[in-house]
Parts: sequence; structure tokens; C-alpha cells
Amino acid sequence: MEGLDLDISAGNMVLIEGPNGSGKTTLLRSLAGLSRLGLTGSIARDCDELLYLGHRAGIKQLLTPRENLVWACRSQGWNPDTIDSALERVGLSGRADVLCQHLSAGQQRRVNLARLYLSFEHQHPRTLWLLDEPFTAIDRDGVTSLAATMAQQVQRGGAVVLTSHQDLPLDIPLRRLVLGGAA
Amino acid sequence: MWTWFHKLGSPPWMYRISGRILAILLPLTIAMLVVGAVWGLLYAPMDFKQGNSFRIIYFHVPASVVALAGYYVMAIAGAVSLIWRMKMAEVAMKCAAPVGAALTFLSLLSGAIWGKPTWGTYWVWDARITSMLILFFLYLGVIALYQAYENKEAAGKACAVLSLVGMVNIPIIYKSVDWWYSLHQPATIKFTEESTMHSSMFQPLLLMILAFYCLFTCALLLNMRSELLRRGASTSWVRALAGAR
Amino acid sequence: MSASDVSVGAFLGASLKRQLLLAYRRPVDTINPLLFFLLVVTLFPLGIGPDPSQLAEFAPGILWIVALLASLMAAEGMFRQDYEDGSLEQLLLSPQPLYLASLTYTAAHWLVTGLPLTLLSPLFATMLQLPVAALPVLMMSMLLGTAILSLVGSIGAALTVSLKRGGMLISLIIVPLYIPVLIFAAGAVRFAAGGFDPQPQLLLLAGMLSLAVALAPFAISAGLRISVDAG
Amino acid sequence: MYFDSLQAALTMDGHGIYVWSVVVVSVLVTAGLLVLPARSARRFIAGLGVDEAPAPKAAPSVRIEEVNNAPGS
Repeated sequence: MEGLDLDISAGNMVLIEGPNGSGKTTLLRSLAGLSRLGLTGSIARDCDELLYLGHRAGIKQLLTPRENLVWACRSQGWNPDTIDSALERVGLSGRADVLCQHLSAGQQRRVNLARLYLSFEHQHPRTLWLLDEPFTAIDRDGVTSLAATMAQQVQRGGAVVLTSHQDLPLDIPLRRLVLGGAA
Repeated sequence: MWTWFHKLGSPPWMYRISGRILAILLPLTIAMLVVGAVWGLLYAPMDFKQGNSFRIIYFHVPASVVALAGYYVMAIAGAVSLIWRMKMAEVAMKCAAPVGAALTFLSLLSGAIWGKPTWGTYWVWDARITSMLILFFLYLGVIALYQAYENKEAAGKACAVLSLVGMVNIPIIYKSVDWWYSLHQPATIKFTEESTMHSSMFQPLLLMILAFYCLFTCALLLNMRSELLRRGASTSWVRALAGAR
Repeated sequence: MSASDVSVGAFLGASLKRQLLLAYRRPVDTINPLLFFLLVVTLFPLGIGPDPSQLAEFAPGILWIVALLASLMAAEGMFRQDYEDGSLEQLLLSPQPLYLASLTYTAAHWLVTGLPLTLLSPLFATMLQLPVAALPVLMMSMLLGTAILSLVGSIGAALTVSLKRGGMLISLIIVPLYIPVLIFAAGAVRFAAGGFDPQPQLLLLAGMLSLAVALAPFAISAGLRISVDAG
Repeated sequence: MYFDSLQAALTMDGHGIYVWSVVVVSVLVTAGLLVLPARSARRFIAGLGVDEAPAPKAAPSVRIEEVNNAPGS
């Protein structure tokens, strides 16, 4: 991938599309600052909060959703008071204290997703959400509530960059970034 | 000054400059090695305590000294590549490792051979030789780590960190081995104790040490040139070289 | 303490609690090094012979060599789990200082591996006929030494976590850095067993520990960033 | 010369075998250090001249297609 000049500002919702292997995940990880190798040029990021939801759920199997989210809050410097409502939003309030290893893959992804609602409820305007295929393994009304949350966060001044194969049920301005395959 | 520092980073410039340096330094190094060896082997007087086997120090001591210095060169190049993200420093670090390892190996082998006539066994747990063995492991660690990473840029950074950690530890290792050695072994023949050496024995040793430093530099530059070519295979300046040749 | 200090302290506390909770729920990580220690210690009398005086003479060296190997084994898988499930990425993305987080992770690792070794070392020592007078010094040297081994071990773990066959490589990288600890720690125990004053060695170990606590986290953080980046 | 004959220089009254084996090893290592990289560089350049320029592998191109499906964005 060469010659990419991308400027994402507050209030932007960017959808990255493209066949597998076209570098979507690498781009997201570069924006998050996780991968700098083989990168010529520069990435500047000016936001107060960064949330990156990757393919890997980033949760510990031997901890319960609540314990995972307590640590997630602490790692962002928040105090963990909104965990229950976040779990509520992803429909896991019933299973808050079950070890994640006993949850299904879909439920584990939703634990990861709950971190997005934590960030949303933390109501910090200048946030950058980097979401890698956030809609996979989520049921229909989960998708709509997630899309609505993203829309609200963008209107509030945050920025969202996501990759997805599905089309988004969104009515707000959307910037599409199409990564061509090996053209 | 800053442009010089920046120019140092460009492979074609570095390739040309190293070519000119080598044209002068390489013959000089070989001359010094030959003169120093002949002087030390054939003209220096015999050591009355150890006999002629002492002449091995004309190869063992320079190799040990430069092998240790080589590690510091590698670590500093690594630090420069980490801090200023300079590709050339990473190339220097990567190329310094095998050269340093080879000299450490030479130091170990010559030390072992020296042990036979002096102490009757090939392997002597002498402080200096033991420290050299550990230095050899440090070198191998860096080389192995570099090979283990597929992504060579990550390999360079990881090796820079490892060589810096190694550099901090080397004085600690040397002092602890000295303490360990002095505890178990009353200092009989301290191998590298040059204090009692007569000047006519000592001068060839200085020349050989200088020659080995130049050898290290030449080998490093040659290694870097080959690495620069390999990395720049698809670039224009390398293709021009191929065309011109 | 300003607000951010409170949040850093809370984060470090939460990380320590999380690591210990994980260790509690996966006791095999704690028991393995101890079993390894017991297993290898029993090999020495079988190899050297049961004669107490001979064993006693080698006991300081044996105990410390086995402790070194046990902590090397424990260090290998230190970040592996976090790396594979993606929580290492989240740690790197967190605004909290990675230097302190690495220190906390290593401290938790030491509490799970080094401390149990220290507490059980008198048991292994008596199996090797180490004079009782040397036991307190043994424990003191273990307390200091295993902490250094954990810190240095986690540097190796951080640098090799993204590599598929990191096992052999980590020992090549770390064992040379373990050697000063082995020399002074085993030396301290040998001095104590021989009735000499082991204090200089113990003080040197303490010195090395403070150096390791101060500098190792830099290397650990750099190693983790490189490994996640390369992964 | 310290030794009165070539023969004495070779035997060095008993220690010659050790001294000269170190010399041989040193020569081998020095030669290795200087010759190997130089030769690999020469071979690399020769190799370049023969095969034609390898076609640069097609990097996935980035087409930035700004689709704004709502006014005023």
C-alpha cells in the first residue's frame, strides 16, 4: 500500500472497504500506533482517548466479563462504575460473573464490544474509535444499536474508523476508503 | 555538520565512501598484520617463565580486546538506530555481530591452545577466557535473535535492545567472573598481565592490537557493503553498479 | 496526589490483582517451577552419590543452578498468553505508563514463581545436606536473586514473545545475563555454609537488584512494543 | 632474528606446534572476515547483471473513493 494521505478529523466516520489482504487491518493497526514497521511517512494522532477493537478479543479467558472490564476501565484511567450498563447494552448483564472461557465466541466478542459502550458512556468528546469488523457475530438489533451509538459518538465530536464487509445502516455522512486488491 | 550526519544515512554515498576507505585501509591492515606477526613470532625475545608459547598472546590478546570493543560498537550502533531511527546504524549493528563473534571465537580458540603448554589442559577456567566465552554467548544471542524474526526491521530493533542490555551487563559479568576466579584460584599466571613484559615484547603487541582494530573496521565495512547491496537490490544505484560492472 | 496519579495507582493495583487472580485460577504456572526444582534436585544425589559431605559441598551451587533453570523456564511463557489473546495490545494502547505496567507484570510473575521458590528453598537445601546455619542466607539470596532473574527473564520473554519457537532462543539470550547472579548468590550461600561472612555478596545482589528494577522495565517495554508490532 | 635457524623457529623448542596452530587459525579467521563478505558482494552484483530487473511486485493500490452519501459532508 503506497501513497496514502488520509486526514481524519472530529465528526468523521470512515469506512474502510476492500477484499481480504488489502491491508485494512494493517491500516487500522497503524492508525492505532500498534504497527510502525515498514511504514514510511508519518502518522500524527491528536485525541484524548483511543479505542481499538481488533480481531482478537483482548479479554482473558480465565476472568469474568466484569473482571475484564474493570481492568479495561483502569487501563484507560476511568473508575469502573458504568460496567453494568455497558454489559446491559451488549446483552451480557446476566453473564457478568461467568468465566469468559464458558462464553461462546460471539459473547466473548460482545465483552470486547462492551468496552466501546464504556468509552461512549464515559462521554469524552475527543475519542478515536478504531473498529475491526465490529459487526461480525452480532445479531440484527445489536448491529442497529451499535451503529446508532457510533453515530451519536461521531455527532458528539468523536471520530470512528471501521472496517466491515456489511453495508452500514447509517444515515450520517460516511467517508469510504476503498483499498483495491492487487490492482 | 548535520548534513554530513544525514548523508551518512544514504546507502549509495556510504557504499562509495566505504569503498575509498577500504582501498587505503585494507592493504594497510594486511601489512600491519604481517609485520606485527613476524615481529612478535620471530623477533621478540622469549618469555623466561612461559617459554615460546607466550607468543600466542600476539593473537589472543588483540582478538580479545577487539572482540570486546566490537560488542560496544554493535550496541552503540543499535542505540543510534533506535533513537534516531537511522537505517545505516542498524546495518552497522547487524554487520558488526558476526565480525565480533568471529574474533571472540578466535580469542577462545587461541586461549584454549595457549592453555595446553602452560597448564597441561586445553580448557582453562581462567577469568579472561571465561569472560570471553560469555561474550561469545552474548554475540550468538544477538545473531540468533536477528535470524528468529521474519520481519527484518523488527529484528533490528529487537537486537538493538538486546545489545544495549548486554552492554550494560558486560562490566558486571567481567567483574563477577574476576571475583569468582580470584576466589577459587590464587592468581598464578594472570594471562594478560603485561606489566612484567619487556618493551621489545610489548611493542609488537601494540601493533597487533592496532592491526586487529583495523581488521575489525575493514570486515565491518565489507559486511555493510554486501548488506547494502542486498537490501537495495531493486534500487537504481545498485542496478547501475551491475550495469557498470 | 493529582487525579492522574490516583488513576495510575489504581491501574497498577488492578493489573497486579488481575495477574495474581489469573495465576490463582491457573495453578499449574505456579506449581510447575516448584516441581521442576524438586525433580532436578533429586537428580543430583542420584548422579553425584548420596554421600552427605559431598552433597553438602556442592549444595550451594546445585541449588542456585536449579533455581536459575526454573526461573528461566517460568520466564519463557510470561507474556505468551497475553500476546495470543490480544490483551498485550490493549496494554500497549493504554495511556498508562508502560514502564510501570511492565514492572507490575514482572512483580506479579515473581510473586508467583520466585517467592514460592524462596520459601521452599530450605526444604530443597536440607535434601542436599546444606548446613542449617546457611539456610537464612540461602533464603535471603533467593529472595534477592530470583527477583533479578524475573526482571532479566522478562526482558528475554518480551523480546521473544512473538516468535514461534522462542524457547531455545530465550535461554541463549538470558543465561549469559544470569551468570553474575549465579556467581554472587551461590557464593553467598557457600560462604555462609563455610562459616564466612556472606554479607558482601548479599549487598552486591541487592545492588544488582536495584539496577535491574530501574533499567529492566525500559527494555521490557521496548521489547513488548517491538513484539506486538512484529506480530 | 631471535631464532638462529628456520628449524628452531619452527619447533620453538617444543611450543612451536601450539604457536603455529594459533597462527594458522588466525590467518583462517582473518581471511574469512575479509574474503567472505567481499566475495558475496561481488557474486551478488554479478547475479544482478544476469537476470533482468525483477518486476516490482504489484503493491495493492489505494483508491481513495470518497463516497459521501449525505449532503454537506
